[in-house]
Amino acid sequence: MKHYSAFAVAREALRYHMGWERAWASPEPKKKYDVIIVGAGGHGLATAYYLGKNFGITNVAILEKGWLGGGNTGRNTTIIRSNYLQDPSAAIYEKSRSLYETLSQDFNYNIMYSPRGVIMLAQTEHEVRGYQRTAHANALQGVTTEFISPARVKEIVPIINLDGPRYPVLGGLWQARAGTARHDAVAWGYARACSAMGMDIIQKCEVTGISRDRGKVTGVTTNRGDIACDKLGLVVAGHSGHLADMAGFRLPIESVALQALVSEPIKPCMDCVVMANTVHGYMSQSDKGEMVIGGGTDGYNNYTQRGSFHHAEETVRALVETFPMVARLKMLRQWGGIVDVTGDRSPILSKTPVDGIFINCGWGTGGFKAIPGSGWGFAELMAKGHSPLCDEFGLDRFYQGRFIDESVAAGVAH
Amino acid sequence: MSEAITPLNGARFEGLATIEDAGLTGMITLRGDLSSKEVKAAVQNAVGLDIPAQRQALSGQGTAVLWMSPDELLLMCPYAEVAQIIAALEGALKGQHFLVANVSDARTFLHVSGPGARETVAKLCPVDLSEAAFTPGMFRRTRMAQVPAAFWLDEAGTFHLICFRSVADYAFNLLKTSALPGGGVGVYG
Amino acid sequence: MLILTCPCCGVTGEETEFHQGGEAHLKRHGPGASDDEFHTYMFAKENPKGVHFERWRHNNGCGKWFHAARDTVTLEVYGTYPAQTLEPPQDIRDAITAKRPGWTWRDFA
Amino acid sequence: MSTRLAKTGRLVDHSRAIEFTFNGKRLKGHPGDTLASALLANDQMLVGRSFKYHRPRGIVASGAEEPNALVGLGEGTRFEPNQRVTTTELFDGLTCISQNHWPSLDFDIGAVNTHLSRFLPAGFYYKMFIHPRPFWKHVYEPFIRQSAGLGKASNPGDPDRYEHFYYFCDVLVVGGGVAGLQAALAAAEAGSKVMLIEQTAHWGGRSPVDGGEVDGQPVAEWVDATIAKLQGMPNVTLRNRCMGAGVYDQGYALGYERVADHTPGSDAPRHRLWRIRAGQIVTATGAIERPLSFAGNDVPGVMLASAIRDYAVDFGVSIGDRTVVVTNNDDAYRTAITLKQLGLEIPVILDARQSGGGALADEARALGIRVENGKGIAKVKGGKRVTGVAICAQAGEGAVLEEIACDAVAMSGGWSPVVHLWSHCGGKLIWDEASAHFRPDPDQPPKGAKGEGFVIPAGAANGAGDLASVVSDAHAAGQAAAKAMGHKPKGKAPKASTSEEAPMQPVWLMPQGAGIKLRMKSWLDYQNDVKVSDVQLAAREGYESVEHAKRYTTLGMATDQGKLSNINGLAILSDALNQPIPQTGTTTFRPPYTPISLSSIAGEAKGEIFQPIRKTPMHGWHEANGADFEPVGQWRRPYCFPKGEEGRHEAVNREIKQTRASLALLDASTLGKIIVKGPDAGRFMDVLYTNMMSTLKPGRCRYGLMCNENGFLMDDGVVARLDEETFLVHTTTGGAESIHGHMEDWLQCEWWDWKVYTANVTEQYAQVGVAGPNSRKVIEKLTEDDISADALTFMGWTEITVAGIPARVFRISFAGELSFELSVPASHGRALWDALLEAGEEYGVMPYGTEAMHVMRAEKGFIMIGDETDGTVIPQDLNMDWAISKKKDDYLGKRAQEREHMADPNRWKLVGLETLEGEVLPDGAYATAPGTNANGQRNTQGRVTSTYHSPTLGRGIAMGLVHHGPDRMGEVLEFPKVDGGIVKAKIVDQVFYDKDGEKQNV
Repeated sequence: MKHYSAFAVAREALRYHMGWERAWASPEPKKKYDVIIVGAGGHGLATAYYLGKNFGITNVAILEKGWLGGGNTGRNTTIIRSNYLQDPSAAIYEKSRSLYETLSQDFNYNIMYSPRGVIMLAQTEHEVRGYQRTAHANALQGVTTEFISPARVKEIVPIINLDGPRYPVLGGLWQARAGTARHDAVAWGYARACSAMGMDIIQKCEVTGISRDRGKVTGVTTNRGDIACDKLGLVVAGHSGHLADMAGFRLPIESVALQALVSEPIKPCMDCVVMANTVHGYMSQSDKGEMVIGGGTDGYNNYTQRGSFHHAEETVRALVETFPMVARLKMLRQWGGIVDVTGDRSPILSKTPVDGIFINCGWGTGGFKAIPGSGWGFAELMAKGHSPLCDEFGLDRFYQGRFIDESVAAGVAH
Repeated sequence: MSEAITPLNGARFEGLATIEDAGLTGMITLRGDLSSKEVKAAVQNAVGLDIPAQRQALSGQGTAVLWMSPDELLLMCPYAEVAQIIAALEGALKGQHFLVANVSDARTFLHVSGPGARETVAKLCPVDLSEAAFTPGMFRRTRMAQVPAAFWLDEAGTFHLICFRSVADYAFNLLKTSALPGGGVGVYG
Repeated sequence: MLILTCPCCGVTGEETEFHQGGEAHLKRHGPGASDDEFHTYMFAKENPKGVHFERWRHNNGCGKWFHAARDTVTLEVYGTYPAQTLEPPQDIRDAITAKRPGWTWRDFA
Repeated sequence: MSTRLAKTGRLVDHSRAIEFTFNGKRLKGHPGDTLASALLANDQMLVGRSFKYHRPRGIVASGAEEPNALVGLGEGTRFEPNQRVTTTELFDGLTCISQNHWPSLDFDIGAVNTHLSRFLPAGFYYKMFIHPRPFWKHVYEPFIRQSAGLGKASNPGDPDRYEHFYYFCDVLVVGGGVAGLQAALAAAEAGSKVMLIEQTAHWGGRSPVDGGEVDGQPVAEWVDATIAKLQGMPNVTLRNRCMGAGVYDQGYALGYERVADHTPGSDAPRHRLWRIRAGQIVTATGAIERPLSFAGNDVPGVMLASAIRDYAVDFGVSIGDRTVVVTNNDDAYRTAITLKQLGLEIPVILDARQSGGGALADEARALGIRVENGKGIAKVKGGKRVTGVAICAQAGEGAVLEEIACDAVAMSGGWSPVVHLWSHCGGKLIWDEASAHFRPDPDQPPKGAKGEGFVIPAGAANGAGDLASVVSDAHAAGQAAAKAMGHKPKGKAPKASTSEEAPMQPVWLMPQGAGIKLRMKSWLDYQNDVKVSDVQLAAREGYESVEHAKRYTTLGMATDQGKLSNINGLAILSDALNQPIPQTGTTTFRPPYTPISLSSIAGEAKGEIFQPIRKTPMHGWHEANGADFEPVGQWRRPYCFPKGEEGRHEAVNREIKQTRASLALLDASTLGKIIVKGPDAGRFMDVLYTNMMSTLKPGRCRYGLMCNENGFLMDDGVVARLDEETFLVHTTTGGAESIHGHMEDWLQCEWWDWKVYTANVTEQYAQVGVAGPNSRKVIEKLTEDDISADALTFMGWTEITVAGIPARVFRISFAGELSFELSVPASHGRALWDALLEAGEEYGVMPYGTEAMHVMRAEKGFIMIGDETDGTVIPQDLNMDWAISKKKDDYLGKRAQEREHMADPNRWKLVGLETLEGEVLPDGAYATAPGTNANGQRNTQGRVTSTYHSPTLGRGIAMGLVHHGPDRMGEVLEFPKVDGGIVKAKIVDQVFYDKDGEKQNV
């Protein structure tokens, strides 16, 4: 694999960039693999990558019905943070965040991780107490956060309106090492690395059936033929319920549309991510200069990658009030993604009733930030049968009533 | 006894439409079997009006009966008469399964009148308010911007609009903003 | 932006007048039920790509709950009907089969 | 140079001049000008800089598709970045500035990038800036961010007004060109209720420029006549300056009306967002001309042929004195002919087609214009403006045959239907080989609520070519829409002129065999600086999906969303992948069609009506008396009532001391109040609450807990039994609506055969908590009725008249003192409040706020929903088994609480916490346990749920959930603080004050 560097770019420039090779191969599927991962989004690719990197398992195929990174990996608002309340969440998200910090170097592919900091605004007394609780929890979890004063918020985000007529800003939970990354690059970087390890990324390959023999998985049927495997990892976000259906079990999830939008690009005016959960909006500025804005999910099951306009409306309303500066900016583009939401709004990384089938889903609106950690833990789960990062996220918790509820600290999981 | 005060205390705004506090009004929630003769009789004798058809409003002299849902009516009457009308209803419905509650103070009651009335309301409610679609006597419960609201139209083209008391200021300011001069849309009225 | 017709008050209104309340026709499992039954009742959702029977409340309207048969992929609404029923009425099922030959009630895995 | 022509300009009023400024330069234009035409009339060819290389950029187009000419418009609070000059109407006093350059438009340091462009190919940043790690955030990224972005947003707030409007129609027609007009007419004549919207200020679209006849009259006259006819129809609404911004599910569409952009400062709302629900939507959105990809096609002065024609005919502006026309189709000849007839020079028409053009070509030759078939442009000469072109054979590799001096280039690569609105909601496209464009696939329209197609394309937007086919296609579309709405179409389409044109020939690269050096100068996306070579690089590197290529190169991701570049880029990608264009497919079209203001989306919701603020009947008094409010749901409740210089803390302490010592009032009106009535009311209350409620006697109150079906504690409050069949349920402030909904849910959907009615009467009553040793005395001053200890015992209620107002009085206590809650009709709430203040004066009465209430309940060890509970807590955790009836075989949440983890003896349980030093435990602090877990996190054994300074006890008190807490009385726990340090606290009983309840039982 050709090494990327400024020098390489300069050298190629002299030959008008004719010498660059493919970032990842495009092979035909083999008859059998040790492991098949369904879904070449961030989580699927990351799982494959760490299967190879940490466990030497490289006879792996990653099947993607569309184009790699084309699901929620390429549709989210790229926020990376780990200031979660509950231990299991904090563990996997912090693992993820720390992996993100060095991902560009691991890959030799710039995913533009930008630790610009994330503020979650506290706009009611209840939120203040909730975030103070989170700050305490984080301190014991090894996650560096602090609860900051309104004045400090203003310092970090000069364009914010602290005393809006409705919800004054009473403080915020600040994670300085949180930030953003270039979402497509994360998928592409993992894909390039997996391909370099000899794994097969097979795009435009849709799984239409899952074959089992005496309660054990034997392979999958696809539009490009049958492919056998010993282990199968389902990592397909919004379509998990559909895949589980093929494997003959049901999941405690529902699929809904989440919306996001961007403004036209403007010169830098905000150097961190701000989340305002009380008024349902969050915003950051991309390197291109667009204000990247996210909001809530539709209230009903939906597999169209569209959302209803009024949700965008609610979000924009909140942000115009919180950041008067954006009032005269324009919405450039609005889109939706399908997210799978579980009974406790926390993900599922678990064995399944079918031997050899593992499922990674239910990230709801919080998937992108978890990609490396999720891949790391899920790879371990698939390779070794259990993983400290995943053990609390099993399907059994819904039977036992052992939920991992993040909404309790008013921290909506975006 | 002290003087009762409406949340808007007589507020009024004149713009494309006139927005005004409709003043103290008696309002009684009646839940029961609207198809039963007992309820029909009780309402008839309480406010002298029939049971309106689905999503209709029947009005009389200072009284009205509004169809709220398949098992609920809202009776409008003079504020001072609420107690006796409730007594009458409860008397008439004795032995029936019903619920009567005084909600006169739980609501704010507004009038939106003038040529701009339809457009003023159509800026806030996701309802077809064209002359053809929304005619006098119809009663509509819906959303006005961010709060629930209900209204009907009288022959004179005045909207009789009800919201919860606590959001009276919000509702008034919404309507006022919608009726600001210069905001005429030019499709209705 | 969906349009729904409330079978209780007859209003045809936009989504913002309504509130979705999850899957319909769930059998409540109370005390005495097994962990499995209770889990299924609470969490194992159908979440189909296709026909979904769901609960809606006309919260910015008559306040009544009702059921809707809606396609989660095309968003087509096959019909709405009162909540006081244990199964979708025949006319709704017929409307669905007309559009999706071979479809039957409770045909999911 | 570009200049104003005296004779033409059908849209401008030559007789009047208006003034505007560009970068401080005072310039003149005419009413009817767009900012674009006015700038060009002043020979302002250079209007901005590109995104990546900061290349000089001039106006390319004449409409919404313009990628280059974006300016900062207006001043101060009305300043707005990235305004497209081609869609900005000129008004007197308009001021604007160009963007994305430093120090100036003419001399831009950033332009150095253009010389480095060879080193900055597509996706270069993925391959660079990787080491050293910290440099990305602190060195590279800031630099990239600075050079990226376009305009600056410096706006401190928006003084303008915005609004929404809900509108319903049978047929919405988008686009006011000939097609839109005919479609609207056809639908209206069939009896449909029609709305026709047009994004510009003018009707007729391109047709008046291109000419032709409809219904025997010149098209311009037909347009006027048709508009007049439509205006006369009661079932038609017309709107110009109103863009079809987006089509959403089930016939929902957004109309973005720019009501006052051209009259700033008027009393009209600036924008109005039409929220239209249409049965059928006809998209008569026209077509957009494509550029040609040749080296230097981005030099200012190189423009779309149709645009140059528009400026000449509509605004009387000539772009150049010598205009070279380059094309692959006949339409561009119209530009040559028009200019020639205006006396301007056309040195040559370069027709890439070997076979050349048809009738129009002959007409051009007849006018003496030199026409070269099979030729193209090898290279455009010039930097900040065109100075000439080098001609080559299209079939070759770019060998220069001849150089021709010119100051403008009119290019045409064919036309693409505007399919955005068709596609927003899932409409599919098919590739039309003959015209080399995508057009709507009639068999796969977006589907509506009934599964029916609800969008119908019309005219050029549907791929129709000449006027005749446009008119007939539009007529059919209008009739089809009306038919779908159950109306009966009548009448035939009017006749319109046809034109015999030679077939166009796709030309995706000029010349065909252009070498890499030329390809690196052939622009696809002008704003984002994406060139032919970039897309080819993407393909080479495996970014083969159209979405990959788009995201890797940023093709089509600029503010124009690729209106000019998408098809050309697609063709280059397909060629590189050596597959047909349809196989490559398009990227997804997303709303809006062109950017719409965020303020228009927010609509009226700003300032005081941003969100509803709920107010109690006493709110006015609180405001007038300096209440320090806190938001609680949509309510604002007084947190405390500071006096003079007093801070929050002092105020709260004073309020508590006064309550405990004498008398204080709480506005408790926000508490939820729900009536539950019917023969089965008791039965229903028993499943609703964990307690046994059916045994409650009329005249008595009982505190109860409500769980959700998942077992978790959801709400609590005092239930009063009004009579045999009737209960009055009090919920928390936040619970009123949700609990009422919860009740109705179970009554309507599960136990619909039970005879129970509910009514939410929360706002009917103003409720005042009268607390303190003197509370009975003050009420007795205001009533004749007997509320003595014997007449009204603890947890009893009765009806009395107080201050002349009929009231319910509940003898309950949350503060732990003798206290009462008075409930009166809301309209009398303020009167009661005033009467109590007056009567209480002798006891030093004062109001207290939510914080004092919280502290006092904590002193008493009462739980607070939202503090002791957080959605993961069950009553058992709070040692409230006493409130869980053992006699009942069912209540909501009972089964859930039997699950393994819920019944686990290791769950954390509620205790009191007393700091050793008397300090206040930090909110939300955790008690640590030895060791760490499998993920290296510190183990914990409990957490603080409420913590306050108790002025009554003069020390910090707290409650918390602790592992085996109740069994560990006296043990000391360690609570680390976030900022270092540890607070030690002893596990104690949760009741800190008046353990035996003597105070409240007097």
